[in-house]
Amino acid sequence: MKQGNMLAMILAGGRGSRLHELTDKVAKPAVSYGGKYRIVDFPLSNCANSGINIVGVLTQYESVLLNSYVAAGSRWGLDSDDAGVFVLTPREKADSGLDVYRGTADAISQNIDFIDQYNPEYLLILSGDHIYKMNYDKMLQAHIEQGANATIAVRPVPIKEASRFGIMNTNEDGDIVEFEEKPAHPKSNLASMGIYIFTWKDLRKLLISDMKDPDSDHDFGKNIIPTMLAENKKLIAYRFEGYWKDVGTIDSLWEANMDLLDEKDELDLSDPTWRIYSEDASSLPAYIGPDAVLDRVYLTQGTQVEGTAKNSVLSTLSQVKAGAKVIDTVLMPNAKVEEGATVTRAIVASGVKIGKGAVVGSADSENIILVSKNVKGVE
Amino acid sequence: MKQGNMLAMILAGGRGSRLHELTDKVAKPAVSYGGKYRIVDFPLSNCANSGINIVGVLTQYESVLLNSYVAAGSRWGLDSDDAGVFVLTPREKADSGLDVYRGTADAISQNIDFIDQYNPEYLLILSGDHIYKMNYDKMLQAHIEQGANATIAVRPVPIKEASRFGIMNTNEDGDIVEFEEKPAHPKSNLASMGIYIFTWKDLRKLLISDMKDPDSDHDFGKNIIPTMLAENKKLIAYRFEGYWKDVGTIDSLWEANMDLLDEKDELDLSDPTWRIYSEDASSLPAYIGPDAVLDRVYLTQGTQVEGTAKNSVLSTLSQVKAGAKVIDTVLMPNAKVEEGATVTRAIVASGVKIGKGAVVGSADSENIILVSKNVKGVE
Amino acid sequence: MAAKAFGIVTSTPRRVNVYGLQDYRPAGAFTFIGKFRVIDFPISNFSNSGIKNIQVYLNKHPKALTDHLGTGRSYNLNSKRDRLQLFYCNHHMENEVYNTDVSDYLDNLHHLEDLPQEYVIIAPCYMVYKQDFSTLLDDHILSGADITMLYHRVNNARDHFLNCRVMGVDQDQMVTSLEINRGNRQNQCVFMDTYILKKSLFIDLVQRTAKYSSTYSLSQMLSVLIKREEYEIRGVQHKGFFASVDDLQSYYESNLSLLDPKNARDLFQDGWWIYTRTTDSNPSRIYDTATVKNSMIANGCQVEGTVENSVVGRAVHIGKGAVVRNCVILDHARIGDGVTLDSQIVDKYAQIIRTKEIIGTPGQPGYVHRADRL
Amino acid sequence: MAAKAFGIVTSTPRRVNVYGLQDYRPAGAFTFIGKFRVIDFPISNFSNSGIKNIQVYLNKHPKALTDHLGTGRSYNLNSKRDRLQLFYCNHHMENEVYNTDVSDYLDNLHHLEDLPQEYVIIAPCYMVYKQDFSTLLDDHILSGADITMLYHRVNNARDHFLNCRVMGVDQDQMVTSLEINRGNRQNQCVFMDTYILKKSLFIDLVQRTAKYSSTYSLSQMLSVLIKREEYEIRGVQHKGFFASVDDLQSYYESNLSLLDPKNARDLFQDGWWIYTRTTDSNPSRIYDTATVKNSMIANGCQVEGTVENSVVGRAVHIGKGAVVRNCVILDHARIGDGVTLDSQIVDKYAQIIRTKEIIGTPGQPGYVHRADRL
Repeated sequence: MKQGNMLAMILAGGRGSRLHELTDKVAKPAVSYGGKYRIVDFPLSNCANSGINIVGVLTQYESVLLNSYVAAGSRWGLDSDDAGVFVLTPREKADSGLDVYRGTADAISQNIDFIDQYNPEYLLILSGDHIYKMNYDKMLQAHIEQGANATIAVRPVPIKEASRFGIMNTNEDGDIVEFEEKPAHPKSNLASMGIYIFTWKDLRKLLISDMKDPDSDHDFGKNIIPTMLAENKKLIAYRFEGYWKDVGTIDSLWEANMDLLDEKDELDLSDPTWRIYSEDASSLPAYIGPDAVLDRVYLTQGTQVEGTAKNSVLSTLSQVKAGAKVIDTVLMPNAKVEEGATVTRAIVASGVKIGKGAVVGSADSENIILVSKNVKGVE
Repeated sequence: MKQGNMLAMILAGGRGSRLHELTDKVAKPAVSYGGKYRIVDFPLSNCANSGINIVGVLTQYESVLLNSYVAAGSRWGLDSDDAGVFVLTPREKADSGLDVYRGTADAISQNIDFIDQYNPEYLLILSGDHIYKMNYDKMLQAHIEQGANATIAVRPVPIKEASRFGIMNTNEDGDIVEFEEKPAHPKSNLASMGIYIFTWKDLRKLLISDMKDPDSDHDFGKNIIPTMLAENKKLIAYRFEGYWKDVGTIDSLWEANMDLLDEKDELDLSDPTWRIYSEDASSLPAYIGPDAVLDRVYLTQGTQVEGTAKNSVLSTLSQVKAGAKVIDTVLMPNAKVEEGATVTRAIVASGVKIGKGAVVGSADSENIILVSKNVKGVE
Repeated sequence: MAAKAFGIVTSTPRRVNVYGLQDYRPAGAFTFIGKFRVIDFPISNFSNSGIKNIQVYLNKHPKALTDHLGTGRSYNLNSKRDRLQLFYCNHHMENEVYNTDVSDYLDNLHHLEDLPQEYVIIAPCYMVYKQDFSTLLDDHILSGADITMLYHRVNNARDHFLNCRVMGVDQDQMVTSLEINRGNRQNQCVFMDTYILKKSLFIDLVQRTAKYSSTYSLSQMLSVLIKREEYEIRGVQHKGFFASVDDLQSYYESNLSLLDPKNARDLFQDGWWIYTRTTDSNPSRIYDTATVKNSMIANGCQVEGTVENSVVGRAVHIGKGAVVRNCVILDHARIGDGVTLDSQIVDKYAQIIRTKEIIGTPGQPGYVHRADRL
Repeated sequence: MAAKAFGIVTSTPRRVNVYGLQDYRPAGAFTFIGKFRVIDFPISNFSNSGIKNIQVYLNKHPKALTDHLGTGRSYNLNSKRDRLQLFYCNHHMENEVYNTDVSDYLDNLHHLEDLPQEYVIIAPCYMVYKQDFSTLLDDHILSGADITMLYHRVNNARDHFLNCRVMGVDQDQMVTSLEINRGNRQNQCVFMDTYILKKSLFIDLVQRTAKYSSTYSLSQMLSVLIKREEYEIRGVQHKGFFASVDDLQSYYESNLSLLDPKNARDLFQDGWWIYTRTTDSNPSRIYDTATVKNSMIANGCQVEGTVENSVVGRAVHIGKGAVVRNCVILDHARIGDGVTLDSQIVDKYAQIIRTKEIIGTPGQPGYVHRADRL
């Protein structure tokens, strides 16, 4: 097998409305995570580390920041002459007008010409809002070895939670025999991760007929996979065991950040064999002042701490001023907590300032507070 | 003045329907020219050579090839960490749906957020379908020195043809006092080249009010420039004297190619101080066989000539087989003229094959023939 | 605007001698405040000043800088028109005295002659400061002087800057002398090895120096010419943070001096970015057992112990109960549980596990060799 | 799939001696058929074979190759995981005999040891051929041999390949001997300086060679070891186009041999791209006064005269009435009006204006020096 025969498409279309104001000005995959990363760094770095050269990022919502961000493919080493990251938005064609992506499958269908340009044997479909490290090349090996038409990555979930997921029922060979979306009585605990490898020529045919089907939702889970099962195609489940987190809500985004404070650190971003690439700020290293107090903190370059930070993630160029307290909180890039302010159980959005002496959030709130606008000081 | 305070936007939206089938699968700026170039190489190389780092390419039509092409900013040296070429298509925003660009000005208005990201002092507006070499930095110097709100590049045209152009009437200081689109009785021979420099904060305000104006065509020539004149803003004309060609039709595209055969060669693509950058094929140099006849030919690497080529431009990987004749013709990349075929006064589109012994075009045709489909051989 | 000058970053001169560190890499490649290399500062000065055609001269150990600088992309210097170019000079092993900047330039004279720019700005690879070369150049042209030399006023020259040259400057800002700092006065104008002149004069001087003595550097030649009053040479005073990294003590002090927020603010200003190559390190984790005060911590670290008044480089591990005070710790070092360090420079990949205490003084910091295990 | 091997492109060995050309650049940097450099071929072989971690060893004149190779982007070798790395070796001026590949490897041994790949594939910088290293590696692993050596059968070894080594290969494809070609037979198996072995064995051999003799290359050591039958060493025959650029005659002949479409088709195949750094040259213009037959013309040329059986590099100007036959013309050369050249190699930037005729023979081509004016 020669390298470069699998092309990846990242579905980044969603407005991510459960992330509220965080996605007002940036598409969900461009949302910050873990101090210096953006969510889309994960699938992109996984691609780069898996030896995939061409990655399409499908979006139609607020693509400017995402566009500028991913177009610099050099961040992930995806900028050699035959490699590239391309933002693909809906467009007019010789035979059709400008139209939104009608579903996950339609987003791919509308870009068949893009894919054909590179003539790949296999197509990898990814979601833009999951935090995990995965070697897609190993998944491709399984796909090839077992002669599958489609391979779906699955992970075991506690059986009692299984009814919240798309569940794959497999036979003893690992072949998928049934797919149930949020089954009331799940027969298996293998949840789909929304990661698919298709043999491109098989999928291409299906997409073309799906495009014409007026009753289709043009969705992989609802239409394409059931059609393949109905046609007795070989679909296999590929089990993934490592750290995986959907960061589609404020609470889950906060949790995923907090996981980085854990000494066990299942995600392990320091692994030199599987780096997650991102952009780097031209800033000083993290500066910790003479009177600062740090206790379980994940912090990155450009951070300035002169007050107290506890159980918190401090992102690029965020500041905790003298006398301020940041507890169980994520400060996104450029967030500033002014003198004497206290922030507890919150995500403070990029560039937001918490004024002097202000108090935001509380230790016993049920949900995490998203602070997306400046908070006035108390003087 | 620091470098990087002017950002460029290339209006590449047009489907270029006067170029017929050449733009069926590629946007007009991606059409081939001069053996190894694409039209968009000219504004992009001019930008790179003028020290402009950030270039937006505005398109909504068939952007896939254009996207893959320009996204590799390295071709023009526009890939350092603070530089980039970005394809900007219409997109959904927090407060608006997906909508086509309603005019040249609207295309800029819809991307105000993109421009603001870089906080430029000046904005350069370019068209994607002109062949010329121009130092936009000199034009900016004129704009700054004269304290203009807008500077419009103009070139002198023969006065009897002036009624075909947008004409700028200036006072003795070079200030524009009137703009007439295709005037029946032109008062001046200075035609607008569709190249504008605006002081960004001035333009920004105008664009925002123009967006809301239901009667506006959202066009620079029809709306923005007249509004500025009406408001007594300082608009100046910047005279350009060098080679310039609009390649919007098959005939003019052919002519622009033929100009390269001229020994006078006003365009001078070999000028080491102002290179036009493009992509390079991983091919052999041009190969000329033992029985080939070449007479006034412009040819590039990967070309193979075993027959006769006269007054012609032969593009990357094009072939003229033994006994074939190519006269007064442009072979686009990968075009093949098989044994014994004859092509006269034509543009043969990319990848098109003229079969053995076929005869295409004639020496006395009024217009240039566009051959966009394979021509069967005569056997 | 097309720049009127190109830039030169010189190779490490003979008199720069940083104990230990320099055995492994040239001075320009030294890690600075945890995440930069010293050479990032002159190159960022050029890039921020719009001077995008830059020659970097490499002498010993070229690989360290070649890997770091690459094509100059991190510094926005890889456009097709202008670029960062690396020049390899023959390192004369037969006798160190032959290794001068003049010999570097002579090796590559045709590359210098080919450049279209009228002026050249020369900056050293081993000094850290911020300077807008574009305004300096404009001033130079306006002044009509043949050469503009940059200097910094210091008040501790008796025991600092002893590897530097000091200048005499008269009230008209003309340079009256240039000589090695012999430590005989506290107040001195230290020559920052940074100067501007026409390319034609530069090439003249290079050739003239070579004829004068095969072992003379351009600075040495300038000393002679200043005495002879042959040229109009102007001194311009630099203000703001300035450090010369020319021996172990100055390396140590200049790193720690940036813990002072005033110095840090002076060197790092919005819009005047200091560029460097990314290493894609993850953020650092500070454990509940840690205490960190008045320190800089680069990315990729795990801090379980105490860090005070120190600069900690990338991917350093500081174990439980370890105490690191007044130290400069370089990348990938490992300070074991319960180890106490004071006033130490710990080179890359060193592991201090079994030796439980190493104490120096800020006036005489200790040095732990690269990859040593203690 | 993650590659099991990394690649090494060796520095120019002592015995390669290309008159004139080599005074200005190492063999890998020679222009080949007008638009490539010789080193593009081994590097493209690696890249096309999915072997993306490549070490290139540089000895004399490193700048020519550093500028050309850059970060490896042109070869698709600049990903964050794998990359093209350049290694600078000390060129021993005190005595040429010390300049061996073994000394190069010893200078950079820790870089070799750090690589995660199990196998190493070594290819020379001065030979031109197409080879899928990925299948060669698979075969090597399947065979169970310790070393696989690549050879090419030639039938003109009496007066060609005299700077190469020739191999004995028995019917089981085992290598029985390796020695300098003494020109005593036409039919020979020429060793292509290309071999595969485990990294651990490679490092063993490097260290063993250094102990055996400070002047021995790895090939010389292999000769010894083959005699001793210590290892199982397999020979694999290479088919297709093959050229060794090791003297002026072979440089000349190998360039012109690619005018044969059979050879060109063999070396340049769809999907097996030969990568090189772009120079952004414009296309070439052939004037109405020109006659061009059986030739290759690179970009940027202006041809007003006659060109036959020749290879013409970039931006060459061939004047009116000039006749260029059986020549290899390098970049930016200028052949004046009415000048006749036959069987010449004209180096870069040379201008032949006043000398109106220079005639050699294909068996003994002439050479015109770089930037000379004749």
